Amino acid sequence: MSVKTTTALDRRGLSDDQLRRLFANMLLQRQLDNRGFQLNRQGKVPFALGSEGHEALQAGAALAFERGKDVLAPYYRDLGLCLGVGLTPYEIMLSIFARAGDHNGGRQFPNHYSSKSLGILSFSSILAAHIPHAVGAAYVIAYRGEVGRAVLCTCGDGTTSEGEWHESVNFASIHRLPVVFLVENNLWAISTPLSKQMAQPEIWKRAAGYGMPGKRFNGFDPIETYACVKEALDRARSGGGPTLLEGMCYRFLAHSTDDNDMTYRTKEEVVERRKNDPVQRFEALLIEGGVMTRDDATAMKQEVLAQTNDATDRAEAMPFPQAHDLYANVYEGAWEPWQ
Amino acid sequence: MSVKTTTALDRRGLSDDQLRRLFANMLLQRQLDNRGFQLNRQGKVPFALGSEGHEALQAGAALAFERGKDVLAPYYRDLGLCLGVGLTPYEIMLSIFARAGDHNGGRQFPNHYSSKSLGILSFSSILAAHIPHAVGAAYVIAYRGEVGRAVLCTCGDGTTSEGEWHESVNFASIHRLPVVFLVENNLWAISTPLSKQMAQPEIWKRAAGYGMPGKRFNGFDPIETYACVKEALDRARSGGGPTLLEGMCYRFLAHSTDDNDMTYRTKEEVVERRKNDPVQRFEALLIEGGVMTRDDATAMKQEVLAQTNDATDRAEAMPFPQAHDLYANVYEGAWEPWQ
Amino acid sequence: MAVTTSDMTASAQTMNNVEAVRATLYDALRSDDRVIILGEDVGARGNVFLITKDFIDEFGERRIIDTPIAEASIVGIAVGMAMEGLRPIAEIQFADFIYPAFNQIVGEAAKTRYRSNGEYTCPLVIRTPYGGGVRGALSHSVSVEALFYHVPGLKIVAPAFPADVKGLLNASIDDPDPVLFLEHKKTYRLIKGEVPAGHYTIPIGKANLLKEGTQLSVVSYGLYVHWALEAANALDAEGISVEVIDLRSIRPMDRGTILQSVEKTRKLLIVHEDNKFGGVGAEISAMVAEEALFHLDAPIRRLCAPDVPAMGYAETLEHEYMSSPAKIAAAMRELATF
Amino acid sequence: MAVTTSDMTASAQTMNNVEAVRATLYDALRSDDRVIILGEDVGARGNVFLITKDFIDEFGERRIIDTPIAEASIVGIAVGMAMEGLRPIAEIQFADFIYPAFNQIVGEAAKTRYRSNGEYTCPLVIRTPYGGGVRGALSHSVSVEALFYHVPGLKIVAPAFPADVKGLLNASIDDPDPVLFLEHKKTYRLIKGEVPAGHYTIPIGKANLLKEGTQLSVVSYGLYVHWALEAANALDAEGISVEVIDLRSIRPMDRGTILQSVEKTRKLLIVHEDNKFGGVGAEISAMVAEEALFHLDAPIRRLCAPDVPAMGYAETLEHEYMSSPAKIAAAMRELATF
Ligand SMILES: Cc1ncc(C[n+]2csc(CCOP(=O)(O)OP(=O)(O)O)c2C)c(N)n1
Ligand SMILES: Cc1ncc(C[n+]2csc(CCOP(=O)(O)OP(=O)(O)O)c2C)c(N)n1
Ligand SMILES: [Mg+2]
Ligand SMILES: [Mg+2]
Repeated sequence: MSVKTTTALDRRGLSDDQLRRLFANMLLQRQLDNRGFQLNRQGKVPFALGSEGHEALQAGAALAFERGKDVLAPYYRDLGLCLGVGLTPYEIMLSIFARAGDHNGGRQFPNHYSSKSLGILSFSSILAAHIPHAVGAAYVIAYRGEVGRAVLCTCGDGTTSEGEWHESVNFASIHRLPVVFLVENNLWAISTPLSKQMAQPEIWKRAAGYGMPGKRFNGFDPIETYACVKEALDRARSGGGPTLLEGMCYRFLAHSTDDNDMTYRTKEEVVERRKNDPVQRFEALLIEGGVMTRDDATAMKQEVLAQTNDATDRAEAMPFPQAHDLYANVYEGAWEPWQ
Repeated sequence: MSVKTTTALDRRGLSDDQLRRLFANMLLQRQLDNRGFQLNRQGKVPFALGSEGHEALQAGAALAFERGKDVLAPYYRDLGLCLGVGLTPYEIMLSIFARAGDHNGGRQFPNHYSSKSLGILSFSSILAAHIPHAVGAAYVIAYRGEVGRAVLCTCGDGTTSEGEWHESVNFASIHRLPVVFLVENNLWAISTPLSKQMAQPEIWKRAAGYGMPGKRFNGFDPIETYACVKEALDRARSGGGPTLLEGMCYRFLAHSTDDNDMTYRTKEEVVERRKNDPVQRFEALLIEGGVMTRDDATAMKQEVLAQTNDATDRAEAMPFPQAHDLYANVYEGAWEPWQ
Repeated sequence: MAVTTSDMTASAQTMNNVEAVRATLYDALRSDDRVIILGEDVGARGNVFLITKDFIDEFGERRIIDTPIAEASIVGIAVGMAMEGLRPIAEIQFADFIYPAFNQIVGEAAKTRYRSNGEYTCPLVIRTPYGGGVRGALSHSVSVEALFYHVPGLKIVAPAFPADVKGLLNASIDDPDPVLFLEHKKTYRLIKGEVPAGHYTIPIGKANLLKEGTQLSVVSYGLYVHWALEAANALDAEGISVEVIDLRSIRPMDRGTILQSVEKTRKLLIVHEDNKFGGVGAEISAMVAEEALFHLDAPIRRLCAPDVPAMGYAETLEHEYMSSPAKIAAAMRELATF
Repeated sequence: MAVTTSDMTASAQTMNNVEAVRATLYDALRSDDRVIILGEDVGARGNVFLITKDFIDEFGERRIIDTPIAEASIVGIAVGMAMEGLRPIAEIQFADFIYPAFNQIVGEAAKTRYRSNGEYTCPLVIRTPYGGGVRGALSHSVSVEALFYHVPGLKIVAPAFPADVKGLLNASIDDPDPVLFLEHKKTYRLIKGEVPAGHYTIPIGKANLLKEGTQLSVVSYGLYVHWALEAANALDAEGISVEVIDLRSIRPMDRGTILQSVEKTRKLLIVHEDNKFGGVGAEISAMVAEEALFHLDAPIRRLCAPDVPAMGYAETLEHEYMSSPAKIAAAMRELATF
């Protein structure tokens, strides 16, 4: 299945306000993405990684997430998802600039989102290593009998090849845990196309082997995404067990500022995919559908730009972590290996 | 699917001689199994592990294997398979007694079959760790363009839960490698029932998720086993890629001499399963089908007992490895970490 | 709470190491419902050494989890549980099977607190039986401490006596950070001792001076502590006075106890079952060579396994690989008379 | 074939370390069709440092394999290939991602020959970029040598100069046993040097005496060798004469070169980027404390990273974690004047 083009607004019960929030999230993602790359080109930060092409998928999924209840186990491509569940542009910028106030204290690369108060689990750069953590978190919810809570766990298509992915999905299924495995299938893993990642290209079809429901959806459509993720989360929240979801999208940018995608894919491929740019398309749909006017859209863009500028300036003005911060939080308290 | 009872001989083109070879293998397995446990009870060896219940499956699979061409990547439960591809009772006994002439030099537990000349890969006790080796071996066959060769790789049901199983099956499928993954599903992994190993009980159904054919068969029927394994191996040998096979059987004995299965399953369950004992059943079928007489069967049993006695005596008479053998074969040549 | 003499006398019980692990786990399960156990065959089978026997009946399937055979996820799922507030105790059936979980232990558990700058923590215990002398062959005999002790963020303990097993297991369960808890399987039923009643902890990172002596300091842990003690006691008769230290904790390690002893005896012998190159003894020796070089009257000696991948199944091979009280006594004698 | 001066003059070329790895791999692929490369993004992308750029066009998809993201199987499949007669070179994209492959490296590759008593062998090279100073943050900066150097059956090399990269990579590919080949990523483009033409090998297990000196021996490897050399050269001006040894190989290590140097200078400083406790420096120190204690005029010093899980992404944190020529010079000065 290639990503379909949505032709008319099917709002699936979403209010104008919710639809605008979806759009605002998508705009903010793109703006912050651009900012990271800009700052990198300006030599202000050594590294940036963008999520262009994942905006609709992540905005839709975030809308299905219940703040203050659900747990999110994201991966580095999840800017929009993390914004959607409550991280602020300022927090994003602190991490891009590696400033002291960053959740990770400037220790991790940017895009390693984490916030205990928002229920965003901390993860490392080791692909798939967070999937068992998500399952453990779901176990805790089930163990405590907390109906109405679930874990949303994301990863890329390439990450499903890791053994830890298999082990975790299998365990979740055995215990019917409240967790939704959402694969953001952008068809690439750095330079490795899906065809070199697996022999048959439909990840959702693995669900049957684990005895859980699986579903593929158009991740360029935030509303369809919302509906699919909500259905799966609701099932999880009410004791119905895990689901494997596959959201089809595309990675418009190179993997990161360290990558040159023109070494392994053609400009034409990217241009072709860009024709279905989910942000532009959703904008058009909302305007056609009367949810907002062209002027509203312009105002939102300006607002998002202002937010981004403000976040950038405030974050850049913050101090770096101090050298002695290197020694904190190895253990609780001060432990040396030789006591 | 529970294991079916075969009611009449359907020889699927096998000659009398082949059918008798199947039966002889099954008898030999059982006899050698018993011997290991006996020796353990006599205090002559500290450990034994049996394959009762897997005889038909392994005899059938071994018959489909082409000696001198195919590669076998077995696991510790594969006594019959390894006998079937050429290991001798004497070699088995050398390993049970941990004598010097053992292929592994008395380093590994018994049941860690290996023979380079027979194409039996060496494996460790770490479950699933041999699966990628089998895939690597299959890659070499494909790389060299050796049509007509394939790898037969076995493991238990529980072992499919390991991440390395997933990674390996996935890779084999992407490259359409000449390998057959044969899962010997005996419903238990030590004390862990299949229901705690996976949510849906049909392992072969995972094949679709990898884009390869999958099939389940009655592993209490050596002829059905032979046909299924042969079909899959033939496909692999002729460039048709890998297959996931699931042979249903049962573990009649405790996991090993270190296990007491009555702590986690009932005597009734085992007795019930024993009613379909594949060895007795096959004997009856061959006699009914006129392939051999009751006297033939008795003679074969005597022959197998004689073989086992002879192997036992000869192996027991062999010397232990020498203390200095501990230092050999760490590297090629003599290397110390401090040179 | 540390061990006190009054606890000792109150209603101490004689146990072996298996019983000490079992009793401690049982008490933890009773007293704190955040404690759960997960691993292979820990349920109806009650673990392959019967350590968790009947626990599943009393505490149920939700707290005593028979996992699939998948070590990476056993630890990884426990990490997630720990991040969300439970106190999981993950079991690796044999230490030899810990390799597939290496990523989750070293890359994840040990770094959870650090990488989140303290927002998330990982109060996790990973228990596993290790060591040889039980005809465990190539893959049921390894020592794994040296593969992990280099890793900041992790703690490692390896008690040798039942009372230490209890005190250190309690400390590990209470600990807010991940602890690798190593149980020498040869000592499981071999070693018996008094175990104080009630809840107590022994601080992680504190060695135990088992026997005082004047001519030589011997540092060891696990099974070989018992053999070192046996050897040292035998040498008393020869007029050789050996001090014996049981490390108990491998990370952190107890600098003070070692240095104090070495500064007194001026000679150091390190004894461990694991192979030598890069083993735990290397760090001990290096620390002493850095801190107390001029107190030494003899080279620092390490008596360790040969640098081969494993002991074999054959008795001859196992015997050659393992040390013995006699071999340890010989090394003591040699160094004492240096 | 070892490096000879005639090779050196023949048609040596100036290369950086990336180019040296690339050229050596290229020659190996050309000259032996048992050599294949597998790893993530080694195909069209040509590896993330462009080491294998265009190889896939010349050698095809069968020899340059873009694997799925699954490190355990990258190594595990390579083990199977090696057992069946190929000479696979497996790449782990960054050393930080080697943890999931730990089982296949330590449990399988390192034990293949041993457990089959020599029937099967595992001629496998595992290449991976490691080390910091490149703003690689917590998970793209680690040193992994100490997690593996304890393991019998494995060899480990960590060359610092382009000529050594080529000679040791050739030796690794030719080696009949598994070799972990560590490439310091900060040196990739930073370090340039003459590389002899033609096929030659440098023996695994031989250190290189880079600079002679009389007052102090310094042992290092990887990036820090360059800094140690820089510091030592600077100290010449102060009248402090420092001898610098580049280990090059970590397992096996070169006892003779180290002992000879220490016996001459009577002082030893070990410098490495990896954290201290249980690091490679521990074994070096312990060996010297065992073999040459009475030749020492000062305690053995180890200058290593602090015992924290990783350097951070923020420049301040990376800077604090890493050493520098100045810090190394200070440690040299202090020890020389002890
Ligand atoms: C264990 C591990 N292996 C390799 C990498 C290097 N790496 C980082 S991102 C990436 C590609 C991931 O692809 P995918 O899962 O499809 O996610 P996407 O980036 O496409 O969103 C790779 C190979 C890593 N971080 N961790
Ligand atoms: C990595 C690893 N984990 C655990 C074990 C311990 N173990 C040995 S056999 C076994 C059960 C295997 O069950 P299954 O795969 O179904 O094979 P069966 O014994 O039933 O034939 C376990 C858990 C091991 N050897 N290796
Ligand atoms: Mg992707
Ligand atoms: Mg089984």
